[in-house]
Amino acid sequence: MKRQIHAVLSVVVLSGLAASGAFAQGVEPETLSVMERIPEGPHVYVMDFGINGASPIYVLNGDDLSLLGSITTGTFATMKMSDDKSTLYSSSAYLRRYTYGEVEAVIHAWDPQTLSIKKEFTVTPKVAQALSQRGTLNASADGKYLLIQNATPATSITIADAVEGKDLAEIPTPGCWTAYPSVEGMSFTTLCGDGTVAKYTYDASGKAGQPAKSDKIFDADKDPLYGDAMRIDGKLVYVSYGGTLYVIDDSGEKPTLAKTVPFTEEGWAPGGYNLMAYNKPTNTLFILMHSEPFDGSHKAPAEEIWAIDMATDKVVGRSEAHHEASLTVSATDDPVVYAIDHMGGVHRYAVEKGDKVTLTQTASREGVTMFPTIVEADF
Amino acid sequence: MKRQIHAVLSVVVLSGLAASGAFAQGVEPETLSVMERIPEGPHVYVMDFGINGASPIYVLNGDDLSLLGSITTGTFATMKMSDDKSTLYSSSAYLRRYTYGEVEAVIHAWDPQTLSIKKEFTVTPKVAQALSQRGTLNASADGKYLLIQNATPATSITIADAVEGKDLAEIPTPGCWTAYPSVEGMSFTTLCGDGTVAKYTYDASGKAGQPAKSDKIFDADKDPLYGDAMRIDGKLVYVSYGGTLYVIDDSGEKPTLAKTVPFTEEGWAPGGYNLMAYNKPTNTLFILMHSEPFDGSHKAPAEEIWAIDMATDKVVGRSEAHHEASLTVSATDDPVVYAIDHMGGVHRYAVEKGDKVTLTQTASREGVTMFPTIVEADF
Amino acid sequence: MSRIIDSLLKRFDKAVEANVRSSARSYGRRSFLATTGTVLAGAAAGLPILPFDRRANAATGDEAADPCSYWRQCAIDGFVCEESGGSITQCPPGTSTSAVSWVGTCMNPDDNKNYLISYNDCCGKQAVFGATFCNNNKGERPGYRMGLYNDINWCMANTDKGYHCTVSIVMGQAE
Amino acid sequence: MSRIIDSLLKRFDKAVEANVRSSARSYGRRSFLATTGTVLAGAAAGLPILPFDRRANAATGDEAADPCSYWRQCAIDGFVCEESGGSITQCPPGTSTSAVSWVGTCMNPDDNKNYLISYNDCCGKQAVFGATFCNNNKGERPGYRMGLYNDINWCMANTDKGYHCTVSIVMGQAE
Repeated sequence: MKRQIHAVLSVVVLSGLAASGAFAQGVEPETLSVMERIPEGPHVYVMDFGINGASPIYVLNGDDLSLLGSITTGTFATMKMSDDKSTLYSSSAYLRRYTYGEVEAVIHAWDPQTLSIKKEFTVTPKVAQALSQRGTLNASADGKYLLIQNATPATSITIADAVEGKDLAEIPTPGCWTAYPSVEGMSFTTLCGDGTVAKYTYDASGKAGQPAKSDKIFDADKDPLYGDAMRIDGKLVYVSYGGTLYVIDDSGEKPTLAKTVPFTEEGWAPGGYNLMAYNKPTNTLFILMHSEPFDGSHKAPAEEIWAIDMATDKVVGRSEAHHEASLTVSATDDPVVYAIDHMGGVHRYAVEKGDKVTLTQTASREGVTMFPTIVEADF
Repeated sequence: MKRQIHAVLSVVVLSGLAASGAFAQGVEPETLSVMERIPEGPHVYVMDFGINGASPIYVLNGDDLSLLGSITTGTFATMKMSDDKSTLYSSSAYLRRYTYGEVEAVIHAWDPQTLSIKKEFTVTPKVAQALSQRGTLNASADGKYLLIQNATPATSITIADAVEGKDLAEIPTPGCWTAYPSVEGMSFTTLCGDGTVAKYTYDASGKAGQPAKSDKIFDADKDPLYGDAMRIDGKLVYVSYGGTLYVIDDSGEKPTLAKTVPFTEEGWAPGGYNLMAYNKPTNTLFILMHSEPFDGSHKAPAEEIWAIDMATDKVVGRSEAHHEASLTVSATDDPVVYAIDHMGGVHRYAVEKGDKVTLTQTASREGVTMFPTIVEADF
Repeated sequence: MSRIIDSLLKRFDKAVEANVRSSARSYGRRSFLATTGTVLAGAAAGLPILPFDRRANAATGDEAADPCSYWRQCAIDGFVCEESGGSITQCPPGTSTSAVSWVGTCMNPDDNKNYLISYNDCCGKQAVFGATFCNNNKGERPGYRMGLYNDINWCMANTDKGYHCTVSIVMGQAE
Repeated sequence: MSRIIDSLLKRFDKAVEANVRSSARSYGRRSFLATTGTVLAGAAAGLPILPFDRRANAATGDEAADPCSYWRQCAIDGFVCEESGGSITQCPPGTSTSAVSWVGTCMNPDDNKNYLISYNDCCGKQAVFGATFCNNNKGERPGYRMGLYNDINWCMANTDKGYHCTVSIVMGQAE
């Protein structure tokens, strides 16, 4: 069919071509092709959240933030870069009539260098149609399973086989939200509205028994925890609206509160969506902060990015931000921070290490997206 | 299921309610509802063409252009108001993965007052994924059949049963484009690249035999005709890039050229997409015009709207335009013209009748759409 | 061209308006506006934080026209239905009301009482180009308190799940 | 906020740029710009109509950066691939080239010769936010001359029909 069409249209084209000898004099005929991959180097992936229709992921040069390509996912999407940076997972909804009709919830495994599909499969359409966040799509430590947040609005977690590309089972997690995989084994940890942290262990079929619940460790009324969490030194680190880190040891049977780290000062609080980023080589946690907090300001864009030394639990740097609401950091010895602002811009910060940690904006690009929600790097 | 969910969440809500006695003192509890229909009165329908994802239709108050509601169609959509104004038809494509995957071409019959679906059915996915235009979606004079343009890129017309809501048959129309229904009977007329006009007659099963082709009546190289056409006094009126009306009599077996009407003057030419509008009570044709035309300016936004008296074939008015590329006119004795500019704005013009026809902009609203392509009125 | 800009400004500025107020205070109005544009003037000028009565501020022009500032919108996150063909309590024609909703507790400055507000999404059509998007978060919590969570599509339990706009219904006084 | 505006201005101004030039001439630059915004200045300032050599106008700044003005774009209608991750002859990674295309005949000001240009769409992904949309129409015809028609999705014959961006390939000299 395609061959036929080419033939038909060629007639139009060729009949207008001059004798081939003329080619030599002017512009040479060119060949149409597709770029095989984005150029080598550091890359940043910014999701443009689609409330209606597609959620594109824009792929940028990690140095100058120029556009290198894009990936298209469905509505209400989120994404997660695999630990080995070889796969960018996305989860999104496709509505048969775009704004109504049957819903397919689709998991994509993308090649982050060729921007092509490695795997695509559907899971239960119960998948939460929520703003992109780290806790709603995760991979197990060995990369074999995906943990996907559902909401109908009753909450549950889907366990999917990342290798085979199939939905395995649904684990009810009533009153809880997010799922972060344990450091080893087939378990995940979730945050519950009653102030506990629950650990679920699943088997190879994706099924789980009763969770192991922690004691009450936070107060969702007085100082709620964000769903965002970082895995630091084997522990899960959450942050509260008021500015306290909650360090959870979920390595044992039942999660426990290892410690709390109140790190802020009067008049400042964390703010944003995916508001923390942890760099392991420097053992530094970066967090978006705003001043004069009030009830409802917990998603406020950042005025400063604070750096916390996780060895000493001290704030070791406060740098000017540019109204970002989400960020990430590279895994390199010299950390590079990428942060996205509420108005569609992307910001790159170099990090000066030492007793005092300073972030300096080295590149920024405006208008990259309409509604950026989550950012990943591949280095 | 819904009932259950209501029950679950009601607990959250009701537990926080004060004693019912307190209601009397402050704001009374309210009830959630859905508006049954848009307010009575004249309405305008503006399509926001979706290259990716949905093509919304914004429904405006015909007097002040305020927004009254919307309709959502798929990608590459067009629309057509039925002659009796009781149904707004749309044709659009739904891609299973929004930007790739299986395509469904869907015909919707919308209630233009309740903005709800009266009928929805699929037709062959060959439907042309073209910019919204009058010639690619039409209804037969009796309203029983729909004529839908296909392109693969080979061209054909789908005949669909508008009453039963089903695809009947595909009629090959090689080298031709658009389909306008005949005034009576089961025929349509299409414009062909060889300079002819072809008339196809179909039966109740949607099948057609060989077309009746006119003599060569226009030159697609030297002065091509737009696909836009108006039904005026039983004839089909096309316009050329250079500014000549071609009046086609397609009432007989074979279409013939009744006359040509060169109406422009040096330095002026028609421009736009759906660039003509005809008001029957005043027998006036309105057309979008721009100055200093060149090869490629045939879609240029309008600097003026010209009025042509179809009784005398004379230009009887030239009025200032506002960069519009498409327009329509009411069917009322006092014509009201609605035109849409390339930047998303909508303009309303009152028409002063008489020997000299003058359009005066009485309302305009900016930023109604992203990419407006076609406009309809319901009066 | 200004049309598209105005429309988008309107749509997105309101969304970040509540969020940027603290930034504005911190950096000073002038530098802030220099960074983010000029139309936030009214909102960023140090006027009271939500909730406050839209009517009481009628004299201030821009503020009065800002639907995000209306007291009952203290925990809204979405496009307002009154600019989408509906009203503050009515979904636009041809949509359906969300079967589930989230709840806010907002203070009415007229009587200094707290009211429970049900934020329902209207479902089955696309969001309206140019409608104001409000993003206020008083009392908002992550999904572990689902009934207070606003970063999720509340059309999720409907047959037609497309998100259109959000209405705000007074359910009664809070304790 | 200026970020979104700039981006959208960029995206849509280029699309109407060719179209509005004649308007600009007619109404005068000042009043025209007052109506439609300020960023069209370079394009609307009475510079030559397409095609003209982008390189030859390098000194004029804005004009030089306008991909729609490049001579081979005389009949393009779409987002340019060189701002979508590709180049003027290469589709971005992960897309597919359209199996069919439309053709323009554009004059190269370097040698004053006419060339046949194949405009192919790249398919299977969404259009890029902020990419420039060009809408030039030299020699364009309605669908009855399908190979010259540009108001249609040329991904129509591909397996994956989503429209992403457009490349412009020199096929050879025209007679």
